[in-house]
Amino acid sequence: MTASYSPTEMMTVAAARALKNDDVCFVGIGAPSAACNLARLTHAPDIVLIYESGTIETKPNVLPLSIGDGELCETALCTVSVPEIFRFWLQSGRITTGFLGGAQIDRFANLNTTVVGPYKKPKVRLPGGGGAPEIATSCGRIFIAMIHSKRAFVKKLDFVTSLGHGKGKNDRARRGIDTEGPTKVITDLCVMEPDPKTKELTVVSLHPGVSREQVTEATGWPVRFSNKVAETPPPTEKELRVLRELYARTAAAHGEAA
Amino acid sequence: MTASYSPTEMMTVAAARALKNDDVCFVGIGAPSAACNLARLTHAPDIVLIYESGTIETKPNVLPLSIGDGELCETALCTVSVPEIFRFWLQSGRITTGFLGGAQIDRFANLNTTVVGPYKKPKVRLPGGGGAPEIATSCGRIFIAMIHSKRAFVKKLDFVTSLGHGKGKNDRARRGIDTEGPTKVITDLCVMEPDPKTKELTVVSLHPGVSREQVTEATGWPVRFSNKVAETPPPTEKELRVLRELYARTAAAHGEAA
Amino acid sequence: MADVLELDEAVEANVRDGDVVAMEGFTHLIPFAAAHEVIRQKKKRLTLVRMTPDLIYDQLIGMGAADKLVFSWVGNPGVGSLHRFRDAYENGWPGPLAIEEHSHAAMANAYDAGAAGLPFAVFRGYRGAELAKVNPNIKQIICPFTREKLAAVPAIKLDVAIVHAQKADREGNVMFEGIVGVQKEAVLAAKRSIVTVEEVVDEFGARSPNAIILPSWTVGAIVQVRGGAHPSYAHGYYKRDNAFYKAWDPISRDRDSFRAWIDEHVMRKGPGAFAVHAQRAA
Amino acid sequence: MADVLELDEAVEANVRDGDVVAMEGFTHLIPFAAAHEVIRQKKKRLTLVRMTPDLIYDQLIGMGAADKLVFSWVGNPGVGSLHRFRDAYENGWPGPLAIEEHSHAAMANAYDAGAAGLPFAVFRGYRGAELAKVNPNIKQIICPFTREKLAAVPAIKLDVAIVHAQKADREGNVMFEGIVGVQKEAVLAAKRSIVTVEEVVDEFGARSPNAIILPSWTVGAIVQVRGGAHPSYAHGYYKRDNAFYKAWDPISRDRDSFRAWIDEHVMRKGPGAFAVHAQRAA
Repeated sequence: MTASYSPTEMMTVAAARALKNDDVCFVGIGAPSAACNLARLTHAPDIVLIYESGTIETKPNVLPLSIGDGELCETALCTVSVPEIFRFWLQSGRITTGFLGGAQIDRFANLNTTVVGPYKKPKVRLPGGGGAPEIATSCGRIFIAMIHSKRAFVKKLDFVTSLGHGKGKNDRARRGIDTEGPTKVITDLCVMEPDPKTKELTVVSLHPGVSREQVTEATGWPVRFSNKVAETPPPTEKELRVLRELYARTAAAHGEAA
Repeated sequence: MTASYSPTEMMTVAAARALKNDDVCFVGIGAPSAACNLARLTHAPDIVLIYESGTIETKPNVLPLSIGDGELCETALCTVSVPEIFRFWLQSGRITTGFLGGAQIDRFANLNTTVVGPYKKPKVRLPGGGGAPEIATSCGRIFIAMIHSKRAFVKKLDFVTSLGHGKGKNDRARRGIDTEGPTKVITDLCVMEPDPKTKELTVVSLHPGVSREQVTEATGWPVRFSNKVAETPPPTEKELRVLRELYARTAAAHGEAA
Repeated sequence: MADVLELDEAVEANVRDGDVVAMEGFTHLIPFAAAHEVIRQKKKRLTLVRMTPDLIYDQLIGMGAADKLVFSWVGNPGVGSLHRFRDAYENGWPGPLAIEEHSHAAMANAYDAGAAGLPFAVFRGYRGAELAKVNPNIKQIICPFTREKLAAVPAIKLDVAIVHAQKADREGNVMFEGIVGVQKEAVLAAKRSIVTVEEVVDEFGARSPNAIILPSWTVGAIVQVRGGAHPSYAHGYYKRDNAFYKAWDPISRDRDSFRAWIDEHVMRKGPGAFAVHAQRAA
Repeated sequence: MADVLELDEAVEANVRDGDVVAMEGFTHLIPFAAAHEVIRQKKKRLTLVRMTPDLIYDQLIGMGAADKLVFSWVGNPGVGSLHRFRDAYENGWPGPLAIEEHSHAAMANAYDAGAAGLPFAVFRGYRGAELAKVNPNIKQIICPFTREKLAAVPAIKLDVAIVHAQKADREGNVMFEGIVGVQKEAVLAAKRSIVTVEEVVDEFGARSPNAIILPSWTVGAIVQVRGGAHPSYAHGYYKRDNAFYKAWDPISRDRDSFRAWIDEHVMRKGPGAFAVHAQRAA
């Protein structure tokens, strides 16, 4: 028996589970932060979380609203400058896992957080890459967490902010990039992984109660399913409790100032 | 009336006098350290001394034996890493004055601290450049302090460790270097300055009691004298007292450990 | 040597129309009070450089202070878009705004190169990223030893850097602590600089020998402005006002409500108005 | 995660014949105790990398541990030559020694590049200096924006970094303070590392958020060796033994007196012999 939960909670829990206790994780801005901290507060107490603001081994009690909240520094092992975090910590290749999100993703897990429409005359100007272009290629592997919708899971990106598997197959290797790239895309509907050969994203697990049709409907390309599609185990009571407590602490903390 | 003093004391005092209160000085290893600290303890109390060990605005009470003695760190405004000191502080061009010495100097104030004899099969292997090659070109101007002898003031260097005025005239500018280079060479016999046009070192001031012949005798090339050669004012009682106290404190401190 | 000035004097003496200016602070220590003074003095045609433009540049852009924005992530962190930035960039209101866009790694390296006096920065970046196609200031460079292709961007060179720090001492030395971002690099990469601080103390006192300090001779003007980083925060003094960041979204969505807010909170106020924020517990 | 080991285990597990090894420490925190263990274990054919070779490498070279020395200033600081180095380099005793010589700026940048995972370092250096003619690892690179010619050197990549620090905590994190040199860079540029420390503490306790710390997962082995930096020093623990540096000159001038000294103070001793030096007041 598990309590009822929202699709976003399922996504966060599934993302958290993908992380291991010995991971060194570079936490980009947005949703990934919840998943990383949930992992830390459940099955991966020793996971190392690094934020691009320079905070190393941070253990926030509440989720940061911004990537550089005081909470991150106060609970960190140490805090270094921003040039150092990108040079000595990210670029050097010592991060095992990078966590990204985006406004658009394509079938090869390339991401767009730059513009909707043409770059010089966008329909919507998005925030831009931030740390993503280098996170995407410097970390050992990449997890992506995104809400599943046709607007987001698109046939063709308006702009490639950060590289996933490029044009598929061995495109990363061909470009001289020796990191794995995206190995998991976790949505509120399912978990996708790149096909070992083509590198096209393939549904490997559906969240409880989600049908293949729902995923197909929410994906802007003819989405493939792996031969054996599993059902994602639902959030455990502990996972849900810890996640909700984390959100509750966060809400209280962020509402406090005038 | 001044007390009697040694030629080396005269050299150190003359070198100290060349420094100004608003100088930011990069202090290389060796003799320069005494001159810089004498200046700080006499007419230039606000002079900023930076050592390549990373200590910024250090005010040592005793002279360091090595470039990274604890005294330098304990009396510094702050201490940064060695890559930072060479990148943000030296290379960036914010040092007004660099202080160098060497085993050999030529008429254009190029210095050798690398080898006597051929590089691959030296007669004497000297310590090498350390910070000198970049100090020589990155600081606003360079002062050189050296004991005057034919072995040191040579017609041709065995090796150019750090650039002075190269082959003379506008050689520095021709190489794209926009700093002044050596503007003063202070020895135990005299003070030399580069001729404004040819950049050949020229004696501008003789220390009290030193004859032109002595300087000529101690110099490995036909040394030039400026039209008007001054007499270096002898050390004042205060200069001598402060310098000797500094050496006495230093000797006591360095002898202390077992 | 740094001069200790009033904020209006410091901005007047250091910020000129058309300057390349960075107001830095990575979430932490963002110099809002100084930015408000720049708005009050109606500076124009600035090129504004900042990794994460944030509310501080939304306000400057909305008031027409800038011609150009150089950035790597433009938004209200955790909240959404910067509406004044988007209105300027997408609709040209109150004037057109050019952009030069980079990644964080590129800008962090470019600040570092600026502080180091280098003309450019080398890093392993932009691989497979389309920004390199739309920004001519992103080039490739080849390692002369391994032949690896790396990215190169010009060093950031500033006319003025404006930052906020916790403390200055009477000599004009400045001490930073916590998330230090690229502030030290920005000041060292600038011809002129203004540092607002929470307090000017007689002496820093006991501290790590490796404390992060800018010596007075590297700093232009120092101004004490208590609370001067609000709604950003100052480690050890007061917390980030996350609620204000959320409140900014509706304020800035509309041109009139934005102007009304600026009129009330910037034009009719001075730096003293920030002091109230410093009184909230850290 | 760092393992807390005994010194002999740490050296045995991490240092292999033929390795590229750096034992760093810029005057301060030089890992003498670890070097003595390397001598005791008779490691051979090492490439020794260090900005300022100092007594520590004089001892290793004199005992025949090294094939090659990479350095930027080789001497007994403030005292004179390193006689064992010169005897090896000039006379091939006890074996031939190859050298690769740089400037400090080059090596500092090369360590920085190694820590940053770059293949090479760019800096404004070696202008008019003849080293660039005798060292093929010094090349020129042209800024793609300004066309300025700059120097390039390969990044330092190490098999093993060996450094000394003040403290480690029970988790295996390491804290440095004072003149920190290139130690952090060396460890981050190495495949394996050994850090000897003055003490292992339960927790670092109150400290600056910007304290210089190597997280445990970046460190190989940690060994507590009190006094392990002697005759160098440990800020906050004990002073540099300048008298010993001076005494080294006559000891090392002669092959026999050198060997006798090594026999007595290294071969017949263990790391415990360093503790006495930690007892002198800081």
